[in-house]
Amino acid sequence: MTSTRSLFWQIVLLALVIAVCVFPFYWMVTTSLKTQVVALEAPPVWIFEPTLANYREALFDDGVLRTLINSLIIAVCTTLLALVLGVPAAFALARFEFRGKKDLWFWFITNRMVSPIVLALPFFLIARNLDLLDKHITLILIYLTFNLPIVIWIVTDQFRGIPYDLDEAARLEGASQFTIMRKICLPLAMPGVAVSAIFSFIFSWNELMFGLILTRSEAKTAPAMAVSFMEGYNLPYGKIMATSTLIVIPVLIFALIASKQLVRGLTMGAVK
Amino acid sequence: MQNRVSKRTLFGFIGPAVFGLAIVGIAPLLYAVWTSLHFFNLTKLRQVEFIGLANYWEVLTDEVFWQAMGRTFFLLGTALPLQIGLGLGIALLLHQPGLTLVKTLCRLSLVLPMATTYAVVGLLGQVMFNQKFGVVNQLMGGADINWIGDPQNAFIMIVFWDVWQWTPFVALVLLAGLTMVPGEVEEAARLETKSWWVILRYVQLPFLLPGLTAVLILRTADTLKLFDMVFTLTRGGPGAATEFISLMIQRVGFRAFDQGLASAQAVILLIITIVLAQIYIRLFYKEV
Amino acid sequence: MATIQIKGLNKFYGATQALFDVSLDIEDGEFCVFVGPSGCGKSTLLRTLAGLEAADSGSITIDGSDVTHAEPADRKISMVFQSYALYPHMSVRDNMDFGMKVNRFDEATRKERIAEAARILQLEDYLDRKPGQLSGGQRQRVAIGRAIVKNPKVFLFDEPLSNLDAKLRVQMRVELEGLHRQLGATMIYVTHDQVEAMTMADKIVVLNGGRIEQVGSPMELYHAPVSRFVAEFIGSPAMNVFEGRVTSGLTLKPSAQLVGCRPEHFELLAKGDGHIDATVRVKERLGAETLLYLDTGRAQELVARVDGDNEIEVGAEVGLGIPPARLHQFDAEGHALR
Amino acid sequence: MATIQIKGLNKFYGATQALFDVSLDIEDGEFCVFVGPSGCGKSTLLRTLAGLEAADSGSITIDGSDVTHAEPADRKISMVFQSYALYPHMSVRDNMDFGMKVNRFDEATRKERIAEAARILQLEDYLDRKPGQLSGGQRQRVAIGRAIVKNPKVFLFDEPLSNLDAKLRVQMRVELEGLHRQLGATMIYVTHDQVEAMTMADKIVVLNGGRIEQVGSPMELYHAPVSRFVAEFIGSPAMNVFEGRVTSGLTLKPSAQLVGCRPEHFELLAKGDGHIDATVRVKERLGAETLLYLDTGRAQELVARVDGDNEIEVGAEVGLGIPPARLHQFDAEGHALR
Amino acid sequence: DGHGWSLAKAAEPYAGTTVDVVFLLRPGYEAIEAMLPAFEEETGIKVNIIKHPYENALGEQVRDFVAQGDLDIALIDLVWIGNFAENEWIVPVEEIQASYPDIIDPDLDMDDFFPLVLNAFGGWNDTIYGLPFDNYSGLMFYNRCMLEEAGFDGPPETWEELKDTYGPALTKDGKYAFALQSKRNETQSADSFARVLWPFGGSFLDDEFKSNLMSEESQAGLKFRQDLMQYMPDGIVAYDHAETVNAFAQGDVAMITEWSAFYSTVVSPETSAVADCVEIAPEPMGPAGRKPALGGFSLAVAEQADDDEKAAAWLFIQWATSKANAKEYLERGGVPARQSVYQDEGLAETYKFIPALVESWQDGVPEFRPRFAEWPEITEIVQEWGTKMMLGEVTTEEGAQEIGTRMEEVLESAGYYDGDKPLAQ
Ligand SMILES: Nc1ncnc2c1ncn2[C@@H]1O[C@H](COP(=O)(O)OP(=O)(O)OP(=O)(O)O)[C@@H](O)[C@H]1O
Ligand SMILES: Nc1ncnc2c1ncn2[C@@H]1O[C@H](COP(=O)(O)OP(=O)(O)OP(=O)(O)O)[C@@H](O)[C@H]1O
Ligand SMILES: [Mg+2]
Ligand SMILES: [Mg+2]
Repeated sequence: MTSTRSLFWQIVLLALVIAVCVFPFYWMVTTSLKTQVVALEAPPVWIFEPTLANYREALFDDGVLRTLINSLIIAVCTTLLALVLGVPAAFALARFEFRGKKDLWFWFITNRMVSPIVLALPFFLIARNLDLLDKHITLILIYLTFNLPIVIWIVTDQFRGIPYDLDEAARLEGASQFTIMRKICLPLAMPGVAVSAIFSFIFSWNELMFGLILTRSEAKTAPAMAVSFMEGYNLPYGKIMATSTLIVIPVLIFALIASKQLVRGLTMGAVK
Repeated sequence: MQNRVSKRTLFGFIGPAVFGLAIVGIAPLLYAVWTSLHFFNLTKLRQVEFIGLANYWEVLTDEVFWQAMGRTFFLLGTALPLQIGLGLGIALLLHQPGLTLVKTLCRLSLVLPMATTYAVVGLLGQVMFNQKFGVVNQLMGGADINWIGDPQNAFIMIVFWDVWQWTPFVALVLLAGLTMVPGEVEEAARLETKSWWVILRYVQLPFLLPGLTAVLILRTADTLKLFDMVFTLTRGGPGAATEFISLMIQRVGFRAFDQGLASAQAVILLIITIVLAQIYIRLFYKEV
Repeated sequence: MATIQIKGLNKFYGATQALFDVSLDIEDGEFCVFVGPSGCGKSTLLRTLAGLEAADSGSITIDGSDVTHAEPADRKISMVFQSYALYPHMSVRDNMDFGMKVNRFDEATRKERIAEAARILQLEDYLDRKPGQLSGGQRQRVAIGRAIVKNPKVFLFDEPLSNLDAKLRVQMRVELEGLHRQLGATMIYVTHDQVEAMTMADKIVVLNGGRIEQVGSPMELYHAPVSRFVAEFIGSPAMNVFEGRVTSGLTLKPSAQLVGCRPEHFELLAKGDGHIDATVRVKERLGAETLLYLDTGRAQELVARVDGDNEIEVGAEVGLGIPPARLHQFDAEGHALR
Repeated sequence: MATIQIKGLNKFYGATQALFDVSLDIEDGEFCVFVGPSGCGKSTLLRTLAGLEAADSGSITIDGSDVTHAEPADRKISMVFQSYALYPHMSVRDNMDFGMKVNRFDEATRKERIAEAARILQLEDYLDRKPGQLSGGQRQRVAIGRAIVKNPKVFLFDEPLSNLDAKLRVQMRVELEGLHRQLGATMIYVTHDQVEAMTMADKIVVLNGGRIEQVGSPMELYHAPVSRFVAEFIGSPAMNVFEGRVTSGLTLKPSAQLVGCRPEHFELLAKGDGHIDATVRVKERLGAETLLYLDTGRAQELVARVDGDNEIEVGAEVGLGIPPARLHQFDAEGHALR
Repeated sequence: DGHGWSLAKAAEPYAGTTVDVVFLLRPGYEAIEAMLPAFEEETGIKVNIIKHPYENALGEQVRDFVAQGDLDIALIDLVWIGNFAENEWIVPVEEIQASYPDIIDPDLDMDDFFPLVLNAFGGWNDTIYGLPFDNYSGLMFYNRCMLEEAGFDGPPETWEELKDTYGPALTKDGKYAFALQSKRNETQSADSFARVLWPFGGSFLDDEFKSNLMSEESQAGLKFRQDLMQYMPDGIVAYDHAETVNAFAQGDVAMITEWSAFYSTVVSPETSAVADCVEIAPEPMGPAGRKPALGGFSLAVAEQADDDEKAAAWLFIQWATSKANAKEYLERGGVPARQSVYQDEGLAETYKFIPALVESWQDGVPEFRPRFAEWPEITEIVQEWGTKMMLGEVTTEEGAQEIGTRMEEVLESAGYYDGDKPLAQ
């Protein structure tokens, strides 16, 4: 029952949303193609001769490429680890009866709320003692503190939405709980798993504080790299935006691929 | 349904996660609690001594701490309603039937802000909101607004970016909630009333509550943790206009190196977050 | 109370057409039932009437005013959904109250109508429960209560009983009939259960593939179906329809290809005495009656319905007689021949 | 193939007791149906048999071995759920294959059994579809197929047809009966549809409030219910049960408080000629038969079931005769008197 | 050479050693980085450079030293020296000389460093730990063209003159007379707050280490800054070095007081629109004299390094700050602290900042910012309340009072007031 007029307004509003979402990204990309002189022109110019110099410089002279690879390794590994640890826990929270279940759930979620600033220094000192500074594994582990809760939160909810009949049917056929999880419930919880994977990836990829404090060069992450250009002395805007673009692109591709699952997986239904 | 499994099975499933989180989460946290009870300045490690709750006392009586806290909650109180309001609007828009192509495009573009690295948002903010060569002033018809250097404007700018980055998340969560409303229930309501507001308030809202609670918890926790974007955009300035609680803790702990005090601040912050989360769950979360 | 005129309604879902040129008049206070196989467009027609779907062409008039483009809320109709569609978070009382509240009925009227509906539907004890705490039958009654309190001109029901168990279905059916008598409202009722259709309807509309196949009273449809489709659709077990040439001793119209006889109309005779011979293959005793599954030696099996006490044994050979008044004849396209 | 003995089974859900001292023997190859109103414990009994719920006391023996504490998978049973519980992400083939695969059956056996089940259930054309692409009846058959391939000693069905529409239900009922004949397996079947119970069962177990009310063949239950509860539960429409003293001319046992007569057993006589007088209030024509709702001037309404062609009019006054063989008598507690 | 000492030979035992050092993203560091291959080739020592912006460099190093990490060389801003020395994270030069006599360059010539610079950047409590490496002095950069246009034929001599005469004349048409970087980070405390304190006779601390910010002189300076703000661009409290230099380079601001290190930026046509108009002068004088800002870094050997690393680290420091390399360093954009290099008259032609620089290094205030271990805490306090002051959120008195109280708390708990610690800054 939608009239043409309301349809028109819908399109206008949707276009507005799209524009607001996309514009900063567009500006970032165009700025990254500007030389410093063009970038500083006031008022800003929209049409100019693009240059890839910023990218060349960032990637090859400043080692952004290396940090991107580091970030990729870390984000992928921590996401996988969070899934491997979190999915079974979510299954147990959704399917098993045991005492203290709600408290356990809340404790998991609580970890998401701890400020990295609290954990950073203790973790730094511990990592130092274990000779784990500037290693990928350190970040992979510490990122669990915010990824695992997200995985458990979203996936528990998805598991709860799967009819319990299916478990029983499988149990009657002799499937173990592990088989039930892997073969029956996990495929059906895929939207949630995908969403939690996206978020884990995004959160890990974007993380700055731990990256700054726990790495130096070998495992330096891309956001830490981007921030390191921020010397108060002469801001290379083009290069910073080029680095930023390089940082955003991979996670964007990943998120766009999985965006179909986003809505189905984000029901966040059962907070209890 | 009843599913009591053996202790061994149960442990097999939750053990690894509990163990993993205990190591990476609890150990440093306990360490932080330990430091918070000591005079613990990184540059004066020879003088470490147990001082009981003195750090906590100092935090609780420190005007600046509470100012930062107040500022943080003011940000939460400004940005979160905007995010929920706009997010709800977008979710409702996307929930309407028809216009599949535009909506798919819109859903895809919603992913953009979410995926943008927080630190990058701050850097981008510096470029776009620059008084002279920033595109924002240009788009506002050549306005000459000093965004970064003016306390009020800087705060508005932070709100803008926070809203830009997180409204899509809220929108998608709420959209997921809307799709949970059984079609026939919504139609039953449409037979009673033409008002979309009535339908939203009385029929759809209950289905949105779980998602909203999740949003409240996550956004509150994240705002209390908010650091990267502000750090790269204003560093808490000008003055203390955008010095939110996490920037303050970072300043105390990593710039003034008073880890004891910073830990006490962080522990208090964590307690506040947890209490708030519990309140949200009690207050808003109702099972449909 | 209202009359309804539907004229030349067409409805498309994307490229597929769900309704083809549907025209139909429904009298004031009539109980009209839409039947038809799954996917024939019953729900679509009902929802188009309600305004939940927009008609692509044609018009709908309720009580003299054209509502083809009116909002659902403006059509003064109530609808009961197959899934009940109760608001899960509201109590029974609030479920019924909601429509009146948003339409700003005054407090006293609201209270009174809820009390009245609760009385009629025997829901007094459950007013403060949530739908989740009710049994299927009770939920169904709440859904009906929600429809009643609006005092609508027209009630629409979309398979309201299909989620109930057999016993409850019978009970609710009787209740609904009582309600119709009591309120005297125009009711349109969708079902694919023809027992429901037969017992409740003043008028049955048989839909098939988006088209109206036949409109008539239950007994018209039972006794004089216009097509093989209607003949087989109405009645349970279904009418036996088979090739005319396997019978002997029947006078058939020249173009008759197929003949039909309802299970309850066969006469069980000795072998050779009837129009077809058959062997009892399965005997299904339902208590009050017994079904015989009969093997004629052809692909097609016939069903006869006999008394519960019938003593015939499996394996017995019988002759089936078809009383001429009970014989149905169809041409090659399935049109009934009169 | 297996016999089943249940002895003194008790089952609690927290504080509420769902089964009270249930004892029952089921023969090898028998088709046993559990019936009873909603919440009476049918599913609970079935699930306890399957091992999905643990019994609190009592024992279960399948084929001579005590399985009271055995794992579900070790009981050699298959179960078909009301909701089918098909794995939505697996094809029909994989659904059937799953159980065999986790039990490490060899490839050849698995292929063969799936082929066999698909043949029996006419699912050959659908093996590669997902459940979402199947109709209700087809899904039902897949669920059965999944049960068959395990080659179980016992089949359990929990209201397997209740999600199907009336037409399909009849069809599947016949298919299931055929399957039972074909496989000769012991089958336990839960339903609250007594038409299903009557037509399919070798033995019916009537449950009421967690207790077994009566066990017997369908005709035993129909003709000789041991209690008012069974009498009213079996048969549709339900048996008319009313106070004995409203009748005249019947010889009742001394302790008989209530008498009963099924709707189909009333004789319609002239007013004053029968055992009770009544007025026809509503006439419900179902085609093959007609139901008369009769007002006796007391609170209780009676139902009589007559031929589809019966010409009696609404408002007519009649006398109802109860043939002595059709008379049921109950004492004050509802126990049948013989 | 004549002494028979050569870098290659001295480094022989340490070839293959890697030394880790934190560098900033500034011209002086880029200069050394460009020169580094020669060193590595000659010595076989590998120098692993970890780059950080200034704002992160201290935290990074503190954590590393606390954790007994990998850094073999400390990069020390003059305000950090007390901290590093008191924690014994760095090795005194004399100790190196005693332990590793073979690697000391006979041409080291410590006396050739500007004494002020050597003592302030590398010395603490009469002990020299580090050698001055990246050295700044506050200078006045002015746009000759703009000044001439407004009728001035030279820069202001005093701060008063700058405000009262140059200010009104140069602030118009969206252009401003002056810009003072005042962002809430080290620029606020070092470049802005301290810059107005000293020339007006004020200081952070008095002789008892109590706050001196409420003194008439200190207040005069702080009030002067408030008054001067009308001739500065809006939002000056958000101006870091980059914004300030940029505003000057774009011709929007006529004068800035900035570090010598920015010279190359403002005179390069690539980054400056006013390259031809740039002139350099010493900072203006206040009632108490010139007292220009003083800043810069030294490199010192880290205590946590092992023996080989210490030696290698010293070799690198010695090489990077050597007399011999000073000229190349200067030409590549660095600012050496060697007196000898500035004797070359020709250089002063090319690098216009040299006379002003040399002059300011004759009589700077070493404790321009106190260099004790508490500075990191105190600078945070100054940054916070200094900016609030500028924004008018508090008056100069209130702000100074607040800073004073908090500063004294820090010093109190550090033990200065009960005689536990000598009053060294
Ligand atoms: N939203 C829709 N989009 C596309 N096609 C639809 C939609 N709703 C119904 N249809 C199609 O329209 C036709 C009629 O559907 P409708 O729901 O009216 O059937 P029905 O008679 O109510 O069937 P049932 O007895 O199964 O409820 C079907 O072919 C169906 O597939
Ligand atoms: N998981 C459970 N927890 C608590 N009580 C339960 C549970 N399952 C069943 N019950 C209770 O046990 C009793 C028997 O339930 P059961 O499901 O066996 O009934 P049923 O005969 O199968 O009913 P229906 O015909 O509605 O399926 C009911 O009173 C029910 O409320
Ligand atoms: Mg329908
Ligand atoms: Mg049940």
